[in-house]
Amino acid sequence: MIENIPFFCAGLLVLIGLAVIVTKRDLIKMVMGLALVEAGVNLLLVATGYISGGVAPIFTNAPSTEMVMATVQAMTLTNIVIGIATTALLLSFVMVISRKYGTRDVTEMRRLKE
Amino acid sequence: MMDFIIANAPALLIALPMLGAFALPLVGRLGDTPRNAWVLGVALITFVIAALLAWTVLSGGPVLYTFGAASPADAIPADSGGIPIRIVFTVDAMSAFMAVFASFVGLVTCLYSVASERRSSGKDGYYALMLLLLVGILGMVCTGDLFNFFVFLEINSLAGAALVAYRIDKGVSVEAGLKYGFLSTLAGLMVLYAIALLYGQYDSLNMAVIASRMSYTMLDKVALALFVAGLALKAGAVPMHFWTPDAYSMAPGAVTAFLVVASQAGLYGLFRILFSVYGLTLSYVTVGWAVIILGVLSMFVGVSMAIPQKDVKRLMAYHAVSQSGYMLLGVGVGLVVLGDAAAMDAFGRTAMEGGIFHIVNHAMYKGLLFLTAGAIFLQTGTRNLNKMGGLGHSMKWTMLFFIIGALAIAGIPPFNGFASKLMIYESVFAFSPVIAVIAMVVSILTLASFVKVFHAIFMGPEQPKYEGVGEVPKPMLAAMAVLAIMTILMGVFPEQIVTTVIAPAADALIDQGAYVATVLGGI
Amino acid sequence: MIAETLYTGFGAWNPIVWLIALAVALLFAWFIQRLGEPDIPGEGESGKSYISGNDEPSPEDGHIGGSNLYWGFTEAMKGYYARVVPLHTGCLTDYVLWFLGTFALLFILIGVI
Amino acid sequence: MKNALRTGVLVVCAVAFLVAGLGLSFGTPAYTDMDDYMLAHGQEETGSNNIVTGVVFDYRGFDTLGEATVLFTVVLGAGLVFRRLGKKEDEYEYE
Amino acid sequence: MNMSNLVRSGANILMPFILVYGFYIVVHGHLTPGGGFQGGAVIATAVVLLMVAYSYENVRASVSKHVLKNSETAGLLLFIGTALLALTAGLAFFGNWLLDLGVIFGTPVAFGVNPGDINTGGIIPVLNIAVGIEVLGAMGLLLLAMLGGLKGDAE
Repeated sequence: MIENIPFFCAGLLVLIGLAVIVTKRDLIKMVMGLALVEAGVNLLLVATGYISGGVAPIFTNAPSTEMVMATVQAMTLTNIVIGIATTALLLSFVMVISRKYGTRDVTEMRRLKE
Repeated sequence: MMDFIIANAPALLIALPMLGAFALPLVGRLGDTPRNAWVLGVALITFVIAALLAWTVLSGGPVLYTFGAASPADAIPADSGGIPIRIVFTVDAMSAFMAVFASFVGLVTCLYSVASERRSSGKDGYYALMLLLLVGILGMVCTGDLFNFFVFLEINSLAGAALVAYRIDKGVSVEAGLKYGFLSTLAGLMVLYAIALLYGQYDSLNMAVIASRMSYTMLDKVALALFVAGLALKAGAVPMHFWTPDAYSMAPGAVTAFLVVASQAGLYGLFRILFSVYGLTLSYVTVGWAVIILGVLSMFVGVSMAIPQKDVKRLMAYHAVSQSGYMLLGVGVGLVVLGDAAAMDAFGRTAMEGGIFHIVNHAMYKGLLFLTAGAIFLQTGTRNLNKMGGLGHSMKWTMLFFIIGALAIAGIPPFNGFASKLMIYESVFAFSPVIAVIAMVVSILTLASFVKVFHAIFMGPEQPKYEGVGEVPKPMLAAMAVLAIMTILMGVFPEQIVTTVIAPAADALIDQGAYVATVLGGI
Repeated sequence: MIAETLYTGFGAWNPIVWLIALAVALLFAWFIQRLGEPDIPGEGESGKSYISGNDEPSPEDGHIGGSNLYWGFTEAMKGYYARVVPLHTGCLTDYVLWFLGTFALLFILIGVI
Repeated sequence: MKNALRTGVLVVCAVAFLVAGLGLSFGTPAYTDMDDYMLAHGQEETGSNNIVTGVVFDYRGFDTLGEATVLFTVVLGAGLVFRRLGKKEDEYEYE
Repeated sequence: MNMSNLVRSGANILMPFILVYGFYIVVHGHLTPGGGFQGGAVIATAVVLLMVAYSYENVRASVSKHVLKNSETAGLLLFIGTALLALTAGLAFFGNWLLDLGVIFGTPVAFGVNPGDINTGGIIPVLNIAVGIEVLGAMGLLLLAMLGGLKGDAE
């Protein structure tokens, strides 16, 4: 139970991100919430691949051959880049919206409704 | 050469449109005509490869493609203990069917864009994003690897969001793009969370391996809920459909027609997860009813929200929500009776075939309708139904195509919507008469609302403010004509299509054991 | 290639038969219309169109806009629309909340029950 | 009312997301066969001492291509929203 | 607006080190922690450093958008081209067709802990360099596009 703290932290991080998304009204903060969710998912991914006593899976001058799983690390790497890309695109959208609408408030961003 | 292409078709299917998109900034410097020729050529070759792949799959069974292996067919290395290590594309009948019509719609929408976007700036980016959206859809439907599925889901979402925002339009398009991008990214992250949960338990990303190890623990249930919610959002099912009218109404016409296919790729992912990964281990009655409820809600709320709309593309977007309800309903009925062989033979298989047939029919006629709406918008500069009128005098071809699409979506014979809806009605009636009656009422309301659109746009005396309005350019008419011909052909020859394409696709979904055996070699 | 009959397990649907029936019906319609054709008045005062006894209105007024068409329907379903339309707030936060709510319901449905 | 609903939804989500900590065991995963294969054969099959790079560019190289494509997509998208609209490109009236 | 002289000379001195370090990370991706993405991102921070030290206008004048765009396209085409060449070598897409060829990239590696050689890995170093070029171009373009959007001069 207590040794599973990384998984709880990942879930908590996702949850904090979701709470930020649904409570904050500033669009930039909402995008930050999305980045938090993303960080939580990355943490969960990396934590699932840990093997007790393992070292990083790099054989160059490795201290031992007991290594953690490599696939999740590659997946996390991929997801980090995807996350950066997503955040950049959404922030570009927010910039255009804040210039054209004159506000970053999500409750003002409602020209499309019903 | 031919053998080479057939042997590597799954890789070329992704690599060629990708290469086309990557080279577009270079080709775009040569000018408009070379770029259009390049884009159309790439889309055409992609379609041809998809057709070849589908022919291979339908004649010779599912195709495996292992990326990076010495030979594409050996998914399982010698001493790995019988599990695939690399990314494996598992193209069975369902995937091949989705790939063929997705690349077909991609080709048609690119043809349409040549004329409809001729005055826009930033066309290099536009066409590159169209090809990337095609890449995303094709990757999603072909892959047999969960993380690969997520990567293509992100390509699909981001390319879609960027295309929705293409017409900046005082920021309103960008608002729609932000909503679409934000929600699909969030859904994608939820899907990735579910993938991480599955990986943590089974140490595999291959769908077949996970299916063979699936023990339906609590974590699998959480992952299933995440998958269903995330992919149903991507498909636009009702309590999460809000992005659909926003994004569809603000995107350019060709993009909207293509986004319909993009959201159906999400639907495909949902079916693949439910049937091939979880299969009989999940509590299929509960989940099946959840899918049916999502479908019925989508059908009813979608169509009832469509009726009072004033914006023609928004109205059609709500119809898109309503029509995807039919697909969820058909496949949901199949899921409920998954473990009951007698009921499956009696009506479950027909319901699933109807639902899957409706996917392709919907892509055809809804694509056609969105293209006509784009044509009208291009010529009049408004989407407001109250301001239009009398266009039937000046846009006769567009009117003809609109009539075909509207009759097809309402399920009027002899167009294709009727065939799939008939299959859904009759099989669902055997399952639960109440739901079948709701489905029919929704169909009637659909017809009613398209009568309104038809009246408001085309009927009435010729309006003086639209005196200069003429017919749209030839490539746009050609694109619409191709879709209209497909709509009629699929309505007149439904039995051929159902037996050759749809029934194998439904069987591929139902038979989880065959899917697992394709990859793991019948262990 | 002749279209085969689509069997749904309960009924059948053959488009060719349907098309032939449609052609016959159109033939009848044309025949009936032809019977009345000599009675249509030509140009001039007797051929002028009237709407409810008034002169034909100008093109702008003569066209009934889209949103007026199903006024009766939306009026009858007022209770439904008054509830459903306001749900489409257009606010991104609400969209996310609906997504999370659906996930929560699905989780309770799948995981707990 | 709305606040209560929001809190309820978040609480249920909390339960769902924290369940992961109860079902998985940190440090001792149930299955390790795919990654064991990669650690044992990665050096010979990919020629890379860094197994993570071996996975990123060889075993799962196709994902990396997709990831590069995502970056390309985003650059295109950002370029499009910040582009200068053409003279003939009328801004349409919404509504 | 330019920063103070101190910041500018600091940036000038740091610049080559950042570039060399980024390049090191890229080409040693198959031996040590790092790889194309990380190295490309490090090199892209050099652009950020320039922007901090000098003003956006000066940087835009010296760092051409065309160069960045070309490097992005070139990186992507090199990446997918390398992967496609595996098809002509008779392997599947993304097959490691340079592995164990004995030429510059192709020395075999035995299992176990070893100090590592740079000329191993087959196509992996090639792909690393391709991704490094692509990420450098893409990050630079993103920064320029977003800063340009901030200044309000649309492209």
